Amino acid sequence: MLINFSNVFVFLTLGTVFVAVTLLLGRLVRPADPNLIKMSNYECGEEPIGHSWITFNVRFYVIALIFVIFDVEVVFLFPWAVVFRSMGWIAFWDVLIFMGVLLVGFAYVWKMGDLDWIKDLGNLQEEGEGDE
Amino acid sequence: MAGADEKFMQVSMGPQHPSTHGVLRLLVKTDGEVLSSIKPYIGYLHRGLEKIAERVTYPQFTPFTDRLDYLASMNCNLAYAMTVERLLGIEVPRRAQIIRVIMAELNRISSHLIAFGSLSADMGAFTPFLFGIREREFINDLFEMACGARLTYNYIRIGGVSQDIPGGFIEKAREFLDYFPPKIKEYNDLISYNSIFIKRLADIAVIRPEDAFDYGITGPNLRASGIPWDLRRDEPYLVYGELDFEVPVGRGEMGSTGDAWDRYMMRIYEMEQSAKIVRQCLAMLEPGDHTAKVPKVLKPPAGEVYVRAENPRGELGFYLISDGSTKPYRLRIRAPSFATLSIVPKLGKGVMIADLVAIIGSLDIILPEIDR
Amino acid sequence: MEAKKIYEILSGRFGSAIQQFQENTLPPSIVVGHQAIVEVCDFLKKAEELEFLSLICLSAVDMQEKGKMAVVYHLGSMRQRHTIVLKVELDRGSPHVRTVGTVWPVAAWYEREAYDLLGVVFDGHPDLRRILMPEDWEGYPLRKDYVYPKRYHTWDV
Amino acid sequence: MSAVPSTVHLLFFYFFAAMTIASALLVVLLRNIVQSAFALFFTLFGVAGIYILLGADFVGVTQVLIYIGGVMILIVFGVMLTHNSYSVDIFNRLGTLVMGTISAIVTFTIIYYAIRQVPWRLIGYKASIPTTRPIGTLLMTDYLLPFELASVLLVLAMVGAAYLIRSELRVGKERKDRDKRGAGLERKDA
Amino acid sequence: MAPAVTLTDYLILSGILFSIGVFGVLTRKNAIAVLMGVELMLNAANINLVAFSKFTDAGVVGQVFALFSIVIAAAEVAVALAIVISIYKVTRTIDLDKEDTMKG
Amino acid sequence: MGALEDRLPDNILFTTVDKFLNWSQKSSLWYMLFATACCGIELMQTGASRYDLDRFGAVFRATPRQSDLMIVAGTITHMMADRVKRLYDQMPSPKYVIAMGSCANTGGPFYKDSYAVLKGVDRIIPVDVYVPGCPPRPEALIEGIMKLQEKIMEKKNLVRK
Amino acid sequence: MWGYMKRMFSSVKSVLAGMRITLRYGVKPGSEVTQQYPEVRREPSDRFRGKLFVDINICTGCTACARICPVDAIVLKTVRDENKKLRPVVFDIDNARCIYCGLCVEACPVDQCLYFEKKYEFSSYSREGLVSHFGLGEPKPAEKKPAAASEGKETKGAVG
Amino acid sequence: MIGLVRDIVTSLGNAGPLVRLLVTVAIMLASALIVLGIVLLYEGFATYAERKVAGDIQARIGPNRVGPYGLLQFVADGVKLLLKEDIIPFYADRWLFVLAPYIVFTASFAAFVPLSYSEHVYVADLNVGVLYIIAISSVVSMAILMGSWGSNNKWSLFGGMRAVAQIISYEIPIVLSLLAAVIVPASLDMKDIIGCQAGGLGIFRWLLFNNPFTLLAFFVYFIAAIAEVNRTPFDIPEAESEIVAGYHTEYTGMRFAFFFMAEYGDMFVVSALATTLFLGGWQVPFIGGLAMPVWLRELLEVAVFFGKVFLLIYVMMWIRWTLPRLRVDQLMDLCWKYLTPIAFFNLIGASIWVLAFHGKGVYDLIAGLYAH
Ligand code: SF4
Ligand code: SF4
Ligand code: SF4
Repeated sequence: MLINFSNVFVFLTLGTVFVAVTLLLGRLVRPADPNLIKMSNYECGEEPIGHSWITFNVRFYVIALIFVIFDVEVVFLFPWAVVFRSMGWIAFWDVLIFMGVLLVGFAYVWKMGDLDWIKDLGNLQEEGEGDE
Repeated sequence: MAGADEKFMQVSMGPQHPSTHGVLRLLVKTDGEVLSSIKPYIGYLHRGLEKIAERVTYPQFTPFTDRLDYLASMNCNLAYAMTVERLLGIEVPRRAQIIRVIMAELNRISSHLIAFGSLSADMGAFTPFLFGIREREFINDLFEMACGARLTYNYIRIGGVSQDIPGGFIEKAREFLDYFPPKIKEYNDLISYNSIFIKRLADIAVIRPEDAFDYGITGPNLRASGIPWDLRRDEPYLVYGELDFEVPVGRGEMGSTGDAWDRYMMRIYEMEQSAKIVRQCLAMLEPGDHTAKVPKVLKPPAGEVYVRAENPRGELGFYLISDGSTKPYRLRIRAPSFATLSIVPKLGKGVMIADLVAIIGSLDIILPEIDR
Repeated sequence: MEAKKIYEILSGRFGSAIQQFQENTLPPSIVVGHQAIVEVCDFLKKAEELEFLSLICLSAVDMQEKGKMAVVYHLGSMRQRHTIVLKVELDRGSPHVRTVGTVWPVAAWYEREAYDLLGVVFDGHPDLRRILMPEDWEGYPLRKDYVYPKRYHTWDV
Repeated sequence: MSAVPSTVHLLFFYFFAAMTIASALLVVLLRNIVQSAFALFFTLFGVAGIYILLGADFVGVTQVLIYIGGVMILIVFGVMLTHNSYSVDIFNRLGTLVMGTISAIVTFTIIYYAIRQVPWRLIGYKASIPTTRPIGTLLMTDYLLPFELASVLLVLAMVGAAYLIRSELRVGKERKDRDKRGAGLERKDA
Repeated sequence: MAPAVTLTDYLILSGILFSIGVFGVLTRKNAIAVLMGVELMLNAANINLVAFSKFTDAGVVGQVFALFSIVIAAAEVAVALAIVISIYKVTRTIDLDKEDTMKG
Repeated sequence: MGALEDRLPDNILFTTVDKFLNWSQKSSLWYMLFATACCGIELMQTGASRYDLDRFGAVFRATPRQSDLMIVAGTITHMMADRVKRLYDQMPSPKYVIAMGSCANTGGPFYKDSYAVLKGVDRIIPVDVYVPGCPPRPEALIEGIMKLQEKIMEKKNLVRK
Repeated sequence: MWGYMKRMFSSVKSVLAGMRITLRYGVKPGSEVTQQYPEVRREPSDRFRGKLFVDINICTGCTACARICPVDAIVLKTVRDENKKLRPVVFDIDNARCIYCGLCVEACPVDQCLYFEKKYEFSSYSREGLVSHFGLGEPKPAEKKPAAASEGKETKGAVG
Repeated sequence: MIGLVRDIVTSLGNAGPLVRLLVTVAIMLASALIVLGIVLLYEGFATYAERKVAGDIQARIGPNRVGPYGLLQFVADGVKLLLKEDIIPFYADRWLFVLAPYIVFTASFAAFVPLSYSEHVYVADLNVGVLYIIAISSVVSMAILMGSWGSNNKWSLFGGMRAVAQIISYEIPIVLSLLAAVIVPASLDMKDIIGCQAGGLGIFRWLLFNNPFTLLAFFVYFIAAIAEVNRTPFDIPEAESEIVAGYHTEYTGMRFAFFFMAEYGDMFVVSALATTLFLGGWQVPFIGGLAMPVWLRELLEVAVFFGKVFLLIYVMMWIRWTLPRLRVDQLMDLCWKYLTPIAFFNLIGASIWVLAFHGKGVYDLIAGLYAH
């Protein structure tokens, strides 16, 4: 088994080395004449307004959150799927309860609108157009 | 610690951005994907046409009107020619009038094809865009036959058209008219009634009739809001009065009246109508002069006129003041897209970035006309 | 409705603020005193039988030889199917007029343009900035006496 | 088992151990919290390698799937969401730093002695076998209750966290209202 | 016989990782950074579990425990971050020194 | 400068390598999606079905970071000129510029009477090929691109000049 | 629930409708409309407005073309030769500035003197390369006397 | 190739352990290099094929100048990208910016390990193969986040956020629908899974036809997989018309190429996974009983495997050039409100089926009926 996973290791290494070698090779032939404008960030031809490292919409966190929970659940289903046939209905009911609980939670967040990408968050209403 | 503004990210979309249709710049404030305000910045294509008009003679300005709304140069030529003719009191021969209508309507089709295509491309479907351009090439060929250019025609002149239509034009145009309507059906199957497309456009950026009036919106965008106003029918010029065509209005088929999908669909319907008009006009053509007698040097009497015509993007108006010399004293261009764009800040609150693209695309603005 | 009739209604209501009726323009125009323009516009928009719901166009005209600056409003009504032109004449030295953006929102942009290209100042405008020219551009290009600049930023014009 | 494979084994062990420890150090030492979060990525990856080395293939892959594909994303999102200006000093004062170092060393010493002292009852080197099936069997039999409880726990976590975020949205709104009145909370802090 | 990797090695590795985690928890003042320290400690514990499962005759039980521990870690992170974010939104800081609420 | 640039002696092997590099550059001219005015429509038509720039390996990229070729299609006003320059600067070298149409060449229609139009993009960025026309026919643009390809083929990358 | 199913169904249907069309194009050979440009050249129409050409020998030097040109693309300088006829010594057309509007061609009083060729592929590496020179050049030194005396007309514009 | 390794290692017999080790390592390296070569070649041709398919659908030709039929297009592209200047924006987070392409490419490449190309041609036989692929692919989202955050570009950040939200969301339906298939062979090992799909008139033992639930699972999987690899209609992270080029907006030259290659690599992996789990992997239909030399059979199997994978990839391309894209909220809706519940109930249904019919598929049941 370990030998199989050492293949993975070889692949990971080779992938990294390949990227590195290509970039190094590129360094031999590619030009480099950086200047300040060239290194400035692209923003459709305008000068960037501030930097982009600002706080982001919390919606993304909610999605990630629900995903993580599901992800964990799903991981448990894999061992189940492997033994499921040999164990029969017992395993089925076990997992039905397992999934049932999860589905209840899922239904709850669905119902509460956590899955919606709410368009107007209330805190959005911003000053008028005349600000600058 | 950054101020309260840190919650919002300011991004400038454009001037070089794939879906701002030229060089529009939108300064948007976003909270994640949701926009809280949009400020359009224009003028990146301001070429000073109004000033140029004061410095060239009347006929010399015609080529510049080509560059006003280059997707519908014929219509721009037409509106300008009509303005000067009104000032000069020239009566255009009937054949020239019919040719003008043919050209204007063909150009309307080709302009709407771009509108249709670029909106689809903005929505991520690139193929309809190329299909649209493929059909457009056909029309370009027709125009090239008539006037020798593919985009900037300079064909409709003061007093008529520059040359009579060449032999073979009518047949080719008929061929196009046979070829084109099935394509519209194809577009509808491919994209118009695609559920993703509908989802993206329905109920987005609804323009209510009051807003449409307030913001001076005209043309298909106005009709999409359910107001049947079409200068071709309501203030007929040329031979439009004799033609039989419908003015489609938005009915809110997929959402509410005046949403982006309605605006999109207006263009599809109008292409059908335009094809119908061209067909009628081709049948009406009878021999005659292609231009009225126009003196070599144009010196209109002092006076002011305001003439408007129905362009693919709305009402194009020329407000012309003459002081009796060979050059216009003041030529003011009332561009439909300019007024249309001014509603964007209002529409673009609380929508998402992707919707913004849909809004701009469905309004079908064109920058040289806005910036002039 | 006939333009003449509109003129009569207006002068009946606003008296001396309505200065002149010009029939030689097409469509006919009414010269309005610049103090009254907002009220006149408001009236035109709201009055039952007039219903000028849309401001078709707002233009500024430099009338150098008269020493005036004119602002021209083209109004139209789609319901009543009539159009009218309003004009205000301003002093060319310091053209000031009140904004009609409160009547028709679209005017805000037209006024910015007029400000940008001809330097007409619209009092009460919330956001009177240049719109077509760069912020650091000098002069008002559409004025008759405008001299083209020689250089802009780092290149020749 | 012969010498060479076990040397290789050792090499792998040292590789992953070094990767884990080095990146873990980066996690706690980097000043830039975003970079520190991304350093955690390598730590978790190294730990996954250790699992595989220990013959726990299922756990190893799970580590990648849940930790790297899930928890890491959560953490990075969390960092991004609370990140208000770049490279704030995220360390405490020097005193705490010294304190932390000392307690870390103390902890390690204790652990080390524990490891050395306790006579582990060991069996020899076991050949690695696929573990998914036995894990599944155990989960369905002996550990059925924890298995079901895990789902309850997860659902509770999801519901709770979602609730918190929801109330955050409300709070955000209230804060906004307060700001309008000119009494933003942050002004008290600053 | 070349030196094989023994249980002790794994335990020491886990010990080091744990200590680093302790260090991180104690010295960081950013709540999320602290959380990351906690993650390190959890991982250290997991290494122990898995290592014992390999070197003792308990079979895969240790691995099952490691799995449960991962579950708990996931739940913990989800909730903890939600708390942190909520607090951040109110106070605009996740600085533990300034954050009285988090110290209780 | 790349480590090898202009370093290698001029012999057959390296010249061939150089040729190969040039060939690859000319065969994969990704152009930036940058159209300002009427010429932009013709640019689109060139990329579209009938003329199909993709045949030459030229596809469009939305960001300057991944483009090799900037086709300045349309009028450049003074206001836009700064942005054009910035976009050009943001492209990684080797990069090329085609001035498409009279506007980009000289200011075209707006040469004489306009106060706002830049009279030729070559005042701000170096232009490799000028394509005449107002707008140029798609064929003319393709021909311009082929001219540019010829120019690229004559370039020397590694070999000492 | 029913609406949920129906929505799903109609979405799938509309997607399939679109996919049928693209598949038709995708597999139908010969549906492409591409013209392989360098090999296949599309003949422009008879009225095509390509590069300007002047038959300088029949040009009368009347400058009508240069005067009508809205962008001053034509630089024309004439001198009177010994027969008192105008001789276009300089006749430059800046193709980089010309907007191919055709006004000059229409203005030219001489038949087949100034016309558009069907030529459009003449891109150049330099801006100067786009200027076509048709002028006859200065008359020979012997003839130069009357030329200097004549009221040489220069029309408009400098070169960019 | 593991079998080969064993053979060779055994044949070395009593050679020293060091020699055996070296041989093993050499073989591993060789197999990895071969796979790398194939992957690179495939990625090159995939970009070419994509452009050709797009060309076909859009009534044009696509690349045909560079090399015969334009086949060398990807070589030119690759070399050109190598020659491009490498820009790291000044305000970027250098470390993250540089590291991201490494991880993206490596992760996508490592996903090729457990694939089984024919009965004897495979790199490694991981007994958690399916789970492994999912796990290693989820690393990609991390790397994208790195790159997009590191770029310090707003469009990148939008793209990265969208990409991550999308990739992680769609992982759930993917896994759930895979589970519906996995419970039939009750193994996570690629070899076992493919092995159980042999026979049955060539195709009817495929898990696709095993029961109605697996059929549905296939479609759910395929839709979700398209989203997982960010292709239209789910290409919002790279939506050109909205956010320029998404998370790789700032990447130039080779660094960009790695993102690009990873995308195509992922396409292959998800298609190969679908092939393995639902379409019988390398099982060659209809030749079950025929006797043929081993090498021929292997060759055929490899060809069939690749054929199936390419078919799926073609479908992905075809979809890409047909449909418009969804908006980010609609995308999430589709995932959480449609695909996930469907996949859940589908899984329950599939498990009931498996228990009720003892894992027998529809074909076996029908065949069993006839046997009686
Ligand atoms: S060159 Fe002519 S067609 Fe091109 S942008 Fe300028 S005016 Fe338009
Ligand atoms: S075609 Fe037009 S622009 Fe060109 S030279 Fe003649 S008049 Fe001037
Ligand atoms: S108008 Fe004709 S004849 Fe007169 S100068 Fe020009 S080309 Fe010569």
